[in-house]
This record gives sequence, structure tokens and C-alpha cells, in this order.
Amino acid sequence: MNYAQYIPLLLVLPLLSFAVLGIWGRKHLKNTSGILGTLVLLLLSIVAVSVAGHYFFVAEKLNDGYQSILALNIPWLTFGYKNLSIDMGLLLDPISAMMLVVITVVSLMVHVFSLGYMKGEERYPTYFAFLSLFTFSMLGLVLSANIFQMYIFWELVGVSSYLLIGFYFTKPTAVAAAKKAFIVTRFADLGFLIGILMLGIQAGTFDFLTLIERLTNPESEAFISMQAAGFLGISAITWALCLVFVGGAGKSAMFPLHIWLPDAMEGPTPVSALIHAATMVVAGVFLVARLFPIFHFNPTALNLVTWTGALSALFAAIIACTQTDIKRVLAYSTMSQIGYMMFALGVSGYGGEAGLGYTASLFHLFTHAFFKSLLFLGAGVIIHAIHSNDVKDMGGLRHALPVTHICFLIACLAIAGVPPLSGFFSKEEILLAAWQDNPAIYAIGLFTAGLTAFYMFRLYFLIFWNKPNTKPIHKEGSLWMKLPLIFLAAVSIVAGFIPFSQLVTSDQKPFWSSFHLLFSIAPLAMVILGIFMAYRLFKTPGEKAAALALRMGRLYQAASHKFYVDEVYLFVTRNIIYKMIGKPAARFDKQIVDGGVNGLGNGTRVFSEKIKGLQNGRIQWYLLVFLGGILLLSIVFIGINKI
Amino acid sequence: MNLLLLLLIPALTGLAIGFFPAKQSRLLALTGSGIQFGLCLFLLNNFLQQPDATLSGALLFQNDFVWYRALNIHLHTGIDGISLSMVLLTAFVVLAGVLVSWNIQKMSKEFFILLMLLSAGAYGFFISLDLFAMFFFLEIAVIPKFLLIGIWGSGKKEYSATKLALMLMGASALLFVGLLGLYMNQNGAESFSMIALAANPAPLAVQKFFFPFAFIGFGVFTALFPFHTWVPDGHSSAPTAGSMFLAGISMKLGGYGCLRVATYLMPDAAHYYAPWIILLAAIAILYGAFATMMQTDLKYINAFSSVSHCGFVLLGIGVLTKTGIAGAVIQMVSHGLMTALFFAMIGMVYERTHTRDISKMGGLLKAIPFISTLFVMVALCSLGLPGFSGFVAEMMVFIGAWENTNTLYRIATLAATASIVVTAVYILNAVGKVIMGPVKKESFMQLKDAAWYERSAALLLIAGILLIGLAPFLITNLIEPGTQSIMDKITIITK
Amino acid sequence: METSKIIFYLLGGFILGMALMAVTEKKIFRAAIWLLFTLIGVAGLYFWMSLEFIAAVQIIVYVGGIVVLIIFSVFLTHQAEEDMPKTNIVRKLAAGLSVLLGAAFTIRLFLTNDFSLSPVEFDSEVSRIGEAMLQTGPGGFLLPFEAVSMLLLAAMVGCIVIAIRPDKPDKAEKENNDPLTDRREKNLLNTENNYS
Amino acid sequence: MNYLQEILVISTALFFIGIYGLLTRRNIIAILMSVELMLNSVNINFVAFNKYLFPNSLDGIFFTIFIITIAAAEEAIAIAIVINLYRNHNSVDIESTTLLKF
Amino acid sequence: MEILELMRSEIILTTGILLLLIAKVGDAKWSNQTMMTVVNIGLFGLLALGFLTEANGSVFGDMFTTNNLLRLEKNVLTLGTLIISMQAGSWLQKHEHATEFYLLLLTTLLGMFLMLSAGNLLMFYLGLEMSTLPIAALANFDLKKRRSSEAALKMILSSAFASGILLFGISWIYGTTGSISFENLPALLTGSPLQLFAIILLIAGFGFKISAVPFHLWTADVYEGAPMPVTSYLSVVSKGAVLFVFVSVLFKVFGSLSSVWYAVIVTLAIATMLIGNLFALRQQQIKGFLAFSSISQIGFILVAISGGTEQSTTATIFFVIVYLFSNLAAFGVAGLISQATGMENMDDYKGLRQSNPILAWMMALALFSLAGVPPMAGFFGKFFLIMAGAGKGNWLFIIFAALNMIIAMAYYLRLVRLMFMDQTDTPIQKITIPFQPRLALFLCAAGILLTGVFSGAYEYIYSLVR
Repeated sequence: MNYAQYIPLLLVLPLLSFAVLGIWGRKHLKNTSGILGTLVLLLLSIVAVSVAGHYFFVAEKLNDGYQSILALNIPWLTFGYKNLSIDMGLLLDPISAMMLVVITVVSLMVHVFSLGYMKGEERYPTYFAFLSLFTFSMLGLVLSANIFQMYIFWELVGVSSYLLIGFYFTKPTAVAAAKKAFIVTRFADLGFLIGILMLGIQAGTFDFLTLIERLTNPESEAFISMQAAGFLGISAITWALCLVFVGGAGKSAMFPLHIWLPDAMEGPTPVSALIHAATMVVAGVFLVARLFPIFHFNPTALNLVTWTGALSALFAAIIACTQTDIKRVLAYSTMSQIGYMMFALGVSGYGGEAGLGYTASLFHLFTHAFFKSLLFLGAGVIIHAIHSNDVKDMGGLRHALPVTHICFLIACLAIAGVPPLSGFFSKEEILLAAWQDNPAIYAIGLFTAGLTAFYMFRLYFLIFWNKPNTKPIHKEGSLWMKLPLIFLAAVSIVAGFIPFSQLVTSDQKPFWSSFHLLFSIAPLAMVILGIFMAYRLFKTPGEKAAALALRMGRLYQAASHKFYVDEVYLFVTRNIIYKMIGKPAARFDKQIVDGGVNGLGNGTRVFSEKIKGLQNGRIQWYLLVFLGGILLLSIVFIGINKI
Repeated sequence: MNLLLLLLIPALTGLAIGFFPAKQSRLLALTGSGIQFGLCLFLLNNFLQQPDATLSGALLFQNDFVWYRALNIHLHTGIDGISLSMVLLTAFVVLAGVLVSWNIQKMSKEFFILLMLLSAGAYGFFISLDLFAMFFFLEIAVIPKFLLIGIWGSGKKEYSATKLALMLMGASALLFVGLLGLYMNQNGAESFSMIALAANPAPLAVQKFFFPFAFIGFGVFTALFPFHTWVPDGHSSAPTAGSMFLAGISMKLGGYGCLRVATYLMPDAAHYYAPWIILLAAIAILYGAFATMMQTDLKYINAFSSVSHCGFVLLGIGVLTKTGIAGAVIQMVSHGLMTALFFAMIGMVYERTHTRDISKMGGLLKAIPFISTLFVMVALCSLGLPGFSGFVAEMMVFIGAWENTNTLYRIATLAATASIVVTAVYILNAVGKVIMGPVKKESFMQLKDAAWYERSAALLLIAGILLIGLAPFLITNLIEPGTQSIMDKITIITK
Repeated sequence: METSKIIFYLLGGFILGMALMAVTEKKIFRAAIWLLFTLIGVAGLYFWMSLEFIAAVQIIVYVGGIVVLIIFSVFLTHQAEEDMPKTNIVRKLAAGLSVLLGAAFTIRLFLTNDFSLSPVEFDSEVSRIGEAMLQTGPGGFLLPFEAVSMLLLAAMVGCIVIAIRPDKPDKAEKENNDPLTDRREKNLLNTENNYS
Repeated sequence: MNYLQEILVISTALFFIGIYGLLTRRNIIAILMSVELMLNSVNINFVAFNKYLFPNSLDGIFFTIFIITIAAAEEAIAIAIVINLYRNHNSVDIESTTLLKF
Repeated sequence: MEILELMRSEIILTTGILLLLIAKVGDAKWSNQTMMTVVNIGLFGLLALGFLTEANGSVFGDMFTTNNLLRLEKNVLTLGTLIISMQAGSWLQKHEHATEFYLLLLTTLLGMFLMLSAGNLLMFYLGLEMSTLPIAALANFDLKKRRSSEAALKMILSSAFASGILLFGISWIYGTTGSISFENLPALLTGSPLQLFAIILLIAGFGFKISAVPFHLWTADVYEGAPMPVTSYLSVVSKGAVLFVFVSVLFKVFGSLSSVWYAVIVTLAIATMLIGNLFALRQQQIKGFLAFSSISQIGFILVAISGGTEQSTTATIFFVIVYLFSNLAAFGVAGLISQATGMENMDDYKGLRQSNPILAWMMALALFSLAGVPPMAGFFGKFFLIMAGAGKGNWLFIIFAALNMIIAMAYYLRLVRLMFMDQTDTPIQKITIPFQPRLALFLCAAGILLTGVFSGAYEYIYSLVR
């Protein structure tokens, strides 16, 4: 039997689990739902990993390259135009295979962790149902064979994120955060949708493979028409790609659409680990990677990707240095790392060695998923232990939480890029790709690398060293919570040694990436500097940090207020959208449209009141009108013509 | 199968309710609408077995009675996929409406009779192939609406009822002129027959003169901007079943008419006026969405959002592409189911909390989880989430609209597309305030969750929504021949 | 012919003059007398046209019947000696103007109309009328004759019912005591804000 | 030699004099008198037409006869009503019969 | 013996009138109730007879013609009279002049029959007067009420004036053509200005009877003042009869001059619809309300008449039938309420549904039919009326007519609103409906519901008109 036949299982299993847990969970599976969900996930990860393994190492390597295989393709919605249709397909190629592993493994870990973390929650079954839903949507997203299908799962992912962020629905902040996350990404999706419409309708297909084939062939009809058509001096294809990227940027929390991500930390921490660190937020990177051949043909769009990524990386890193909420720091760090991935794609070329950036980006995606989810889960343990998110309430926890401490440290080292942990390798490749393409970007990347090390270790020292501020309420927790930490830490250590350029490349043909020892000096130096600074400032309690912050003045203020982006948004929505569009629209409706109708009615009534004198009860007046009527009729209809 | 059965059953049910004691009314109504529901499914089955059904857009199960021989008025019935899907929609909503009204106390006899009359009007409208009969059935539905709102409604019900009746009457008056124009200017014998009129369209000048009458006439029913103002007031004052019928069926009468009568019978004029239609539709979509954003009453929210959603129907028709028209039809069905469910859920919430002001509610998910879950689901459907029917319909309209390369159309489409964000804003705002958030009142925790009839109504409708949302090919295949034959008409004329 | 002409004009002047007096006289009793003269003048005109039968009918029915009826009713309503209330001058003007306009219009119309006079002399034998009245075939007027008799019967019955009434009117029905009126006035005040 | 047009002028003038009276008199009985003037004018018309234009038939003459008859009936009923009104209301002023209006 | 055959209805009617006279003069000791029942049975017999007779032809020269269409029209009038007579029961029972009431009523019916069958202007005029003058007397039948006298006075004065105008017009027609016969007139009409003037005068005369604006002003006052049965008789039967004659005279006799009267009719129709509607909108009194509503209905009928085709005639006759059922249902309910409680204000109808559901629904049925809402017959009636008028292609006029239906809807709904939606603590008490009015209401309801949905009536009329 062909292994590809198992691929549909990847979608069916979590969907079933969602349905079962969602419908019967509350009543009949109150306590077993967690185990049930986790078992399904275990099965799922086994399938996913074996499918991916099979794909990479057994089956699909032909002519030096990996083939994209379409495991399934059912017409779902057909249109009467250019044979356009939305199909439900399953596309397996290196990036989707790689994503399968990431998603299922992280999801499994999160499930296991949640068994302990969410124990005793009132909506325990619902939680696992939502997790299943999310896993289903995310797997659907990466396996999508066409761009519209991807959009569909894209939305589903968004809604599962919404549901999970708002899981603690009685907490107003959680509700607001969920709403914000959904609306901001929806706004970005608007761009995505329009981009899809432009691409799909011009090219006559939504299918990824056909789309790429048509739009990378300068002779094809679709390519020519899209180049020719334009708006505001920019060609249609550029518009389309930029709009699609807007969608990706929204989901991946790129500047300036990032504002939802920090707030999204209102959700349960394992959810943050799964959705807002490892999987959903990298969907934007995945999207750009998916369409990379087309992007590659369009420097304008690619530049947009590069600069958005680079700016976001730097911007988020700066903010991360000033935040005190542990999850927010991690959120900004996520944003910063995704910025890395984004600009890596932007600086990448296509094919072979030139495609280093592409490989590096996805490599980073891979490694980041593990160490970042590890960080979140670790944060989860800490929050669980002291019931606070704020680092000011933490400190000196290394004795109370030993396992967590070690795992957290490993993750910090990994993210900071200390060799030989996984982060080092992926980040190194990214910087190399940037160096080869654009020194300015490289400079930003390098500086950000230092900042990353700084803020991560700031966090580490503030939590585990410094002076203890609160006594832990809980212990480290059950085995369910420790096991994932240990597993993920292990993966974070070894993942760097995977020969990624053999597996995931821009043209799906393996190449050997070279490792330059000399090149690593600068980044390493930056990292060490960052760690050292953090050590000096935060290892022990003192006024040094505060003094430095004071010295930074405005910059620090701005950074700690997240550069006032939220305020700008608030201004725009409150004052412009609500006050200048919404209210006038409502008022217009009430006064002009409604008033018009009422006015018509009242006008008629008033008019009828005005002419009531006609019927004044005087018979002679009646007869005079009678006579007048006759005379008028006679004069008008006879007089004019005949006399 | 004889389509007149579809009229007979509601009529008989109505009569039976009239003759039996008031206590039996609801049972009779349920039985009647249940049988009708089964009949519609049976009809669907029969329809799909016809070889013609999936191949050509032929009108099946035709039945032609001469009604007024002297005036060449017929009671001509027949269906294609489009009308069948509308009939099915009606069956769903009517059954759910009866279920939701299970506990009505006040004048229950009259209530159910009016419901039956209303549904008979809708069924008759959708299966008619003769404009006179169509108009007849359209008008039948007006007075029950007036009475339902005025007698069983809440709030400023008399005002709303009067406004609704008058605006719809005005629409009918315009429509009446349009239909007469078609009738009088038919080449050869004067006729109301849609088949004859379609085969032999009136000259362009005539079409240009009468198209606005027919289109605006039907448009008012489907909340064409700026004639939508009966919608918010009417819906918000109506009793639950009334709102469901109003938004779920009645507004669809207009959309169906715009498509079947105005566009299909006057294709040249449709092309001529298309930019205006699109403009109005785009305004309705965006404007409706923005106006919704400012509402605090749940029913107003859904009513204004209906204005916005029905704009998609008009947009789909206005772009005159096959995808657009199919999208319009699906949007009608989808919006019908969705908005009926939404009103049902709002009704259930209102019955329990006795308020519809979103700022006075909160945390209902904790108190009444079933209702709240369905509420969230239908809200997500309303904001066009994939998996629900709304998404399919909206996407089809967008694609249909985008197919047309005209810049104006594109800009209008962009504007319409932008509504998905605004929709998300108001829907999530409502969900956030009503379903989520802290429990506002202690008393909410004592509320009872949905009873069996409410559950079955909600599940019935959500099943329909999910069916379309998950397997849209079912409905597209059903309506494809119909849209194709409409498209043939439209394109042949222009070429 | 001259005499005939003079008589005609005299008659015409008499009729119109009396008619004008009848509609402008202040005292009702005198107005009735002027009306009487007008009617007699018209009868004279019929005589002048040598239509004696019609003239006779005119005198018998009008002078003998209707004017007597009018005079009776004048006495019954106790108005004979009083001046009639004056009419609003604006009303008079409006009526006068429209009447003048109407008359001028009509006269203009028939003066421009081409009446072709018949060369045949009219046979004004009374027997001709009598025969026609009782004929059932074409040219006969038996049916209207019978019909009118039914009408007169009905009129008579109606008059008897209405006019002959033994008992006194109810006090409650006197002028401003009408309960309906009161309520109506109130409603009229409310109509302004009745639409809501 | 005939005076058809002159007769018509007289009748028309009489008709409108009647209308004038009808429109301006305030005593109901006086109004009824004016009605008689109008009907007389029509009678003159019929008679004159019959005599001068269409001597072969008697349509005009008979019309006149029936008009006179009906005028009598009408007058009788009207006067009965006036008397009744007077009993109910003690007035024959037309200006006071404005209970019914609007 | 042709006369006996052709004039059977008229002769029977005359006999009936004379019998009533004899009964009155002979001081018969029967109660009002007995007499009413007898009369109703007689009317029913007359109606049945009308349906059974088949003879066509003319007698008395051309003075009396009859054919199936005319017989149908007469039957409609008889039916209307029968229903009114049944409804009048509760009012008439205590009346001391019930016999005279019927005597006069039947005389007017006879007058209408003669008018319908008239073959020349003289018979037409006689019939018209015969159907008008007794009604004026009837209007005064609330003998002790000043309102009633006033109404009668207004009626008799207006109708005297109108008949003066009508006669003036007839005299000019006679003067210019030399004929009063409907058969000969069409050939003799030349369309000279004087004739046109005469036609306008004639139309005004008709317009007065059917209360077309601006000749309508008497209507509301008379309706309000007259006793309820008389009002309904005036508004339904008497109007119907004149409409029948109007249509046939206008089309058959003056058909050749249609280009002239078309404009006049259109003007009248526009004014009538508008004024009728606007005044109906602000009425507070049920009879005044129904009066103006009937005026606006006449406006719609004029729309059909302006078409000048067979469809117009058919639509008019059909609508008169529909209107008869609808209006009599409304008047029947109003009459019952007025008799039982003396309430004639619309505000008194508040909450009628609570206390008298049958009456409220009957009234609603009638109002919806008048407003033209399906499945009530009024919908079909109005549709066909405007359709008949649309044949001329004067679309602005048709649009105007269609828009007027909205205003009409507004005031009909207002009463429905009062009855069904407004709550009050003191609704009209529960009223028991005696058998005859109940039967009358049932007849009306059946008529309202069935006349339109089943096309038989229309088809039958059309076959006769053609």
C-alpha cells in the first residue's frame, strides 16, 4: 500500500476527535477527553512522522529532487469561468512534510503538557476539542493543494486561535484579546483574499502547482496579462503578491500587523506554545515559501517581504527588552524570530546554493518551533507555580523548579544561537544568506541576534536568579508536564544537526550548504555580548538596569510602550472608523433614509390635514367646486383646441 | 409530482388549525410543516432523478392551469434547481419557525394560520412561472407579516408593522407597473408567462423603462439601499418566528424576483443598469456593515447585517456572470438559513434574559451552553467562516464579481470585500459581549438551556448551514443548469 | 313679425329680470313671488312658441303646484317677513364670476355651433302628444309615464314619512349637544400627532 | 325667421342665474327656488330644439313634461326634508347645516 | 306578452312595491321582523329569477332593453340590496316606518333597473332620478336626528344641482343631434365643441353620482349623516348601478369621441384617487372613512374606464361585484357595532379583536380586500382595473395609480391596527350577531374569498361583455 493513502488520515483523525469531544465531551467524556485527545494526537504524530520520513527518505527522490505529490484532489466548488474551481487536495512536498512533523510533534507535546496543566478546568473537554480543531486546521493549511483551500484553512486556523485565546471567556481581557487577534488577522486576510482573487482569476487556476507553473513562465498568457495590467503604476502581479503577503504578515504578526500577538497571550499557556509560537504564526512564512517561485520573479514583492521581516525582527527585539510580562517577552521574541525567517526568504535566490535563504528560513522555522514551544511550556510551568505572569514577581526559582530551569536554559541558549544548539545553525545560515544578498539586512540581523541573547537572558536571570519575590504555590507539577519539557529540550539540542539543505530547498533539489567558521565570529560575539550584558544587569538585584533604562530615556519609554502602535490603532478605530464612518452611517440611516420614509408618511398626513378645508360642510361651496370643476375641464379640454 | 401539493398542504394545515381547538394548533402546524418538509425532500429526490435536471436548465414538473382565460393569465408552476433550492430553504425555515414558536400563548390559532399562509405564499412564489401568479403569491405574504409583527411583536411594533407593510406595498406598486409593462409590450399575444416572455424579450427601450420598476420593486423586498429601512425596524419588532420568516424567506422573495423576473426577462436592460445595481449593492454591503457596527440591540444587529448580506445577493446578480448569479442564489439560501437561525437564537436568548441589549448581557456561555454554542456558530457563519454556508456564497459572489474586468466593478468588489472585516468587528463584538465576558447578572445562572423544540429547530437549521458549507458542490450542482440557462439568455442577447 | 319680435324681447327681458329679482331679493316671500312671475314668463314664452299644452302644464304644475308648495313651506318655517341673512361678499363674487364665465362660455359655444333649422313646421296639436304618451311602440312614451307614476308614489310616501311627524324632537338632538360631534372635535385636535 | 339663438341665450342666462341663486342664497327654500330656475331653462332648451330643429318627433316636448313632473317630486321631497330639518334644528339657514364636515 | 317576459323582474318589483303600499295603507298588523323576512325572501326570489331568465330583446320602442349582461348587473344590484336588507335588520326593527323604508328602497331598485335597461336618455334620466330621490328621503329616516336631516338636505340639493347640470348637457346633445336614443346617437355625433361640452356636463352628472372628484363633496357628509343601511346602499348599490350605465353609455354611445373624454376621465381619475386617499387618511369616523375609501375606489375604477375597451367594462363590472362584497362586509360590521353601542368613531374599534374576534376578522377581511391584498377578491379587482387602464400606454398615469395604492394601504391598515394591535381597557362589548346579519356577513366573506381566486365570475362577465 502506498503511504500516501494514509495522508487523509491526518485530517480525518483530528476532525473526528474534535467532533466527538465537542459534541459528547461535556456530558460523557468529562475526564477521559484529555487522554482521548492525546491518544489521537499520538497516533497522528506517528502517521505524520512516518509519512514525512517515508517521503524524505524512501519514496520521492527522483532525478536528484523531491517530487510534489498530490495525494488527493476532489472538486469542491466549481465556477463557470475558465474552468476555475476550488478543490480539496492534499499536497505533499518537502515543506509540507516538514511542517507535518513540526505540527504534530509540538501539538502532541502540548497535549501531553495540557493533561497536567489544564487539569480541573471546567471546560476541559472543550479545550481538547479546540486543540483538535486547531491541529486539523493547521494540518489542512500546510497540506493544501490550492491557494483557496489554504485560505479556507487559514480562516479556520484563525477561528481556532480565536476560540483558544478566548478560552477563559469570563475574563474580559481574554475576550478582547481574542477579538483583536481575529479582527487584525481578518483585516490582513482581506488582502490575502483579494490577492487570491487576482492571482486565481488572472491565472485561471487556484492550484498551487499550476499557478506556479503559469506565473513563472514569462511566455504564459497569465503571466503576460498580469504583467500588463496594473494599477497606480504597479503591475497586477505585484499587487497580488503584495496583498497575499499582507495576509501572511497578518498571521505571522509582522509589523505593523503584529499588535494582536502580545495580547493573544491571554490564552492558556500551552495554547500559546502551540499556536502563537510554533505553528500558526509561521503560516505567513509558509505561505511565502509556498509561493516562493512566483515571489522570486517579482523583486518588488520580495523586497517588501525582506524589509518587513527585518524591521519586525529588530522592532520586536527592542520591545522585548523592556517588557516584564514573561509571555509578552516571549511573544515579541516570536515576532522577532519570524522576522528572521521572513527576511531570510526575502534575501534568498532560487535554486541550488542561491536558495540558501529559503532553506535557512525553513530551517529556522523548524528549530524555532521546538525551542520556542519549550520556552512557552516552561513559562507555563512557572506561571502555574507562582500564579503570575510578571517577572517582577519571580526570581530565584531555580531551586523550586529544577527541571524547568535546565530546560529553560537550554531553550535560551538555543534561541540566542549558542553553538552547538539548534538555533545557532539556523540563525547562522540566515545571516549568511543576508550577508550574501544585502549588507544592510545583515547588519540588522546581526544586531538583533545580540538583542535576542540579551532579552532572553534577561528573562532567564530575572526568573531563575535575582532575588526571590514570591514563594511558589505549586510544585513543578506532574510528569505530564515535565515530560514534554525534557523531550523538547532534547530536540532543541539536536535539531541543528539535521542536514536541512538536503531536504528542504527552494527548487526541491538538495545541495550542500557550506559552513564558514570565520563567518560565525561576528554573530557569536554579539551573542556573548548580549548574554554578558544581561548577566551584569539582571543576575543580581540592583539599580543598574533601572539606571540604564533611565539613560536610554525616550527610546526606553517608547519601547516599553511598544512604540505606541496600539495607540495608533486605537485612534484609527475609535476616532476614524467608529466616529467618522460608523456613526455617520448610523445617523444617516436614522435621519435620512428612515427619516425620508417617515417624512413621506408624515408629509402626506400633514398635506391631507392642510386640504381638509375643501370639505367644510357648506353645501354651496361643494356646488361651487362642482361648477368650477366642470368649467375647468371644459375650458382645458375644449377651450384650448376648439375656440 | 404535482407542485400544487406544495400549496395544498399549508392551505389544508391552515384550515385544519382553524377548525380544531387552539390547543391543537401547534401540533397541527408542526405536522403540516413536517409533512411539507418531507415532501420537499421527496421533491428533491424526484428532481434529481429526472435526466433533464442535471443536464439542462429545463423547468420540470410543469403544470399549467388557465386561470383567467380572458387575460391570458395562467397558474403555471414548474421548478428548476434554483427554485427548488429556494423551496427547500422555505421548508427548513418554516419547520424551524413552527418549532421555535412552540410556546406561543397569545392567539396561537391565528398565529399558526398566518404562518401557514405566509409559507404558502413563499412556496407559491418560488414555483410560479407566471408573473401574475408570482405577484399574487408575493402579495399574499405581505399581510401575514404585518399582522405577525403588529400583534405578536415587541417594541414599537405598530410603527414597524405599518412601515413594513407600506414599504412592501410601495414595492409591489412599482413591481406591478413593471409586470404590466412586460405584459403589455410583449410581442404578439399579451402574456404573463415567463417562458413566453423570456423567449421573446421586449425591445430595448421598453426594457429600459420597465426594468427599474421591476428591479426596485423586488429590490425593496431584499433590502436594496436606500429602500432598506423597513428591514431593521420590521425585524426587530417581529416575534421570533416572524423575524425568521421575514429575513429567512421573505427577503429572498425579492432576490429571487430580481434574478428571475428583472434580470432574466429584461437582459438588455440588466446590462444597461448593471453599474447602478452594483453601486447600490456595494453601498448596501458596506453601509449596512458600518451601520450594524453602531447597533446595540441584537435584533438590530442582525437586521442591519441582513442589509449587508443581502447586498451580496444583489451584487451577484448585478455582475451578470454565471459565478456571480450562482453566488447570489447560494447567498440567498445561506443567508436564509443563517439569519433564521440567528433570529431563533436571539429569540431564545431574549426569552430568557428579557433583554436584547448587548451591553446588559454577558457570560451566557456559562449559563446556557447549548444556546450559546449555537449562537457562536451562527455568528461565525455570519462573518463568513469557511465550513459554513456564508463563506461559500460570499466567495462565489466575489469571484463572480472579480471575473468582470471593468474598473468600476473591481472597485465595487473591493469595497464589498472589505465588509468581511467590518462584519467580523460587529459579530465578534456581539459575541464577546453576549456570550463571553463575565456573567452580568446572578439570575443568568438560573436560566434553563434550550428545550427540545428549540434544540431541534436550531439543529435543523445548522445542519442545513453545515451541509452547504462543507459540501457546496451539492448545491452548485443543483443550481448549475438553472444559472446556465439564465446566463445563456443574458449573453446571447448581448452578443 | 315685428310685434312677435317685440313680444319676444319683452318676454325675454321679463323672464330674466324676474329671475334676477328672484335670486337677489332679500325677503323670501317676495322672492317666491318673483319666481312665480318668472315661471309665468316662461309659460308666456311657450305660448309665444305656440306650444299651448306645455304652457298649460307649466302654469298648472309650477304655478299651481310648486310655487304654492314653496309658499307653504315659507310660512311653515316662519321666515316670511324677515330679511334673509346676507351672504358673504366673497362667495357672491366667486359665484358671480364663475357663473358669468360659464354663461359666456356656453353662449360662445352655441353661437359658433351650426344649427340647421328644419324646414318642416312643428305640428303642435295636443292630440299628437296625447297619442304618443299612451303608445307602447317606437315613438311612444307609455313606459316613462308609468315609471314616473312610481316615482311620484315613492316621493309621496317619502314626504309623508319625513314631513308628517306627530311627536316633538328629542332635546338631546339639539344643536351642540351631539355626543358624536364633541368627540369628533376632540379627535380632530389629536390628528396632528396621530402618526407615530 | 326664428329666434332660436335668442331663445338659447335666454335659457342659458336663466340657467346660470339659477346657479347663481343656488350658490349664494342662504335660505334653503330660496335655494330650492333657484333649482326651479335651472330646470326651467333646460325645459326651454328642449322645447325650442324640438320646435325649431326636430319637429318630426316629440322627444323634446316629452322630456320637458317629465322634467316638470320630476321637478315637482324633487321639490316635494326637498321641502319635506327642509321641514324636518327645521323641526330638528329650528333654522333654514344653509350656513347652519355644517354639522357634517371634514 | 313580450313585455311580461322581458320585464319580469321589473313587474315583480313593482308588484312588490304596490303590495307593500297596500299593506301599509291597509294597516297590516305584522311585525317589522316578519315583514323584513318576507321582503328578503322576495328579494332572494327576484335574484333567483334573474338567474333563471334567459330572454333578450327590447320593448316600448327602444326604451327598455334587456340582455344577459344587463340581467347580471341587475342581479348584482339585487344581491347588494338583499345583503343590505339583511344587515339593516337590527336598525329597522325598532323603526316605525319599516314598510316605507322598503317601499322607497325597492323603488330605487326599480329605478336602477329601468336606468340600466334604458334605451334612451329620457328613460335613463327617469331611472336616475327614481333611484336618487327616494334615497334622499331614506337618508332622512333617522327622523329625530339632525345629522340625518342635514345629510338628506345635502343630498337632495346636490342631486338637484347635478341633475340640472345633467339635463343641461342632455339638452345640448339633443339640440345638436336631434335624438335621445342611444341607438341612433353614435351616428349623429360630430364631435363639435358644443357636443363635447355636453359630454363633459354628462360626465359631471355621472361623476356626481359615483362621487368622482371634484363632484364628490357631498359624499362624505351624506354618508356620515345617513343611517348605516342607507349609507351602504348609497355607496354600493346606487354607485354600482350608475357605474354600469356610465360604462355602457360612455363606450357604446360616445365611444367615437373617446379621444376627448379620455383626457377628462384621466384627470378625474387622478384627482379622485388622490383626494379620496388623502381625505380617507385623516378620517376619524368609520362612515366618513368608508366614504372616502369608496371615493378612492372610484378613482381606480375610472382608471379602468379610461381604457375604453371590453376589458375595461369587464374589469369595472367585476370590481363592482368585489367592491359590493367588501364594502358591505365593512358596513355590515360597522352597522352591527353602531347599532349595539352607538359607536361610530374609529378609535372605538380599539381592541375589537379581544372582544369580538369574528367581527374584527370580518372587518379585516373587508379592508384587505378593499386595499387589494390577495387572496381577497379585491386584489384581482384592482389588478384588472389598472391593467385595463394600462392598455392606453399612459404609464405615468398608471404609475400614479399604483402609487396611490400605498396611501390606500396606509389607512386600511390603520383600522386593522386599531382593531388588532392597540390595547385598551374598554373594548367594545361582546356583540351577539343575529341570524340574518350573520348570514349576510358569511355571504360577503364567501364573496371576498372566492370571487377572485376562482376566475368564473370574471370569465362569465367577459363572455357577456363580448
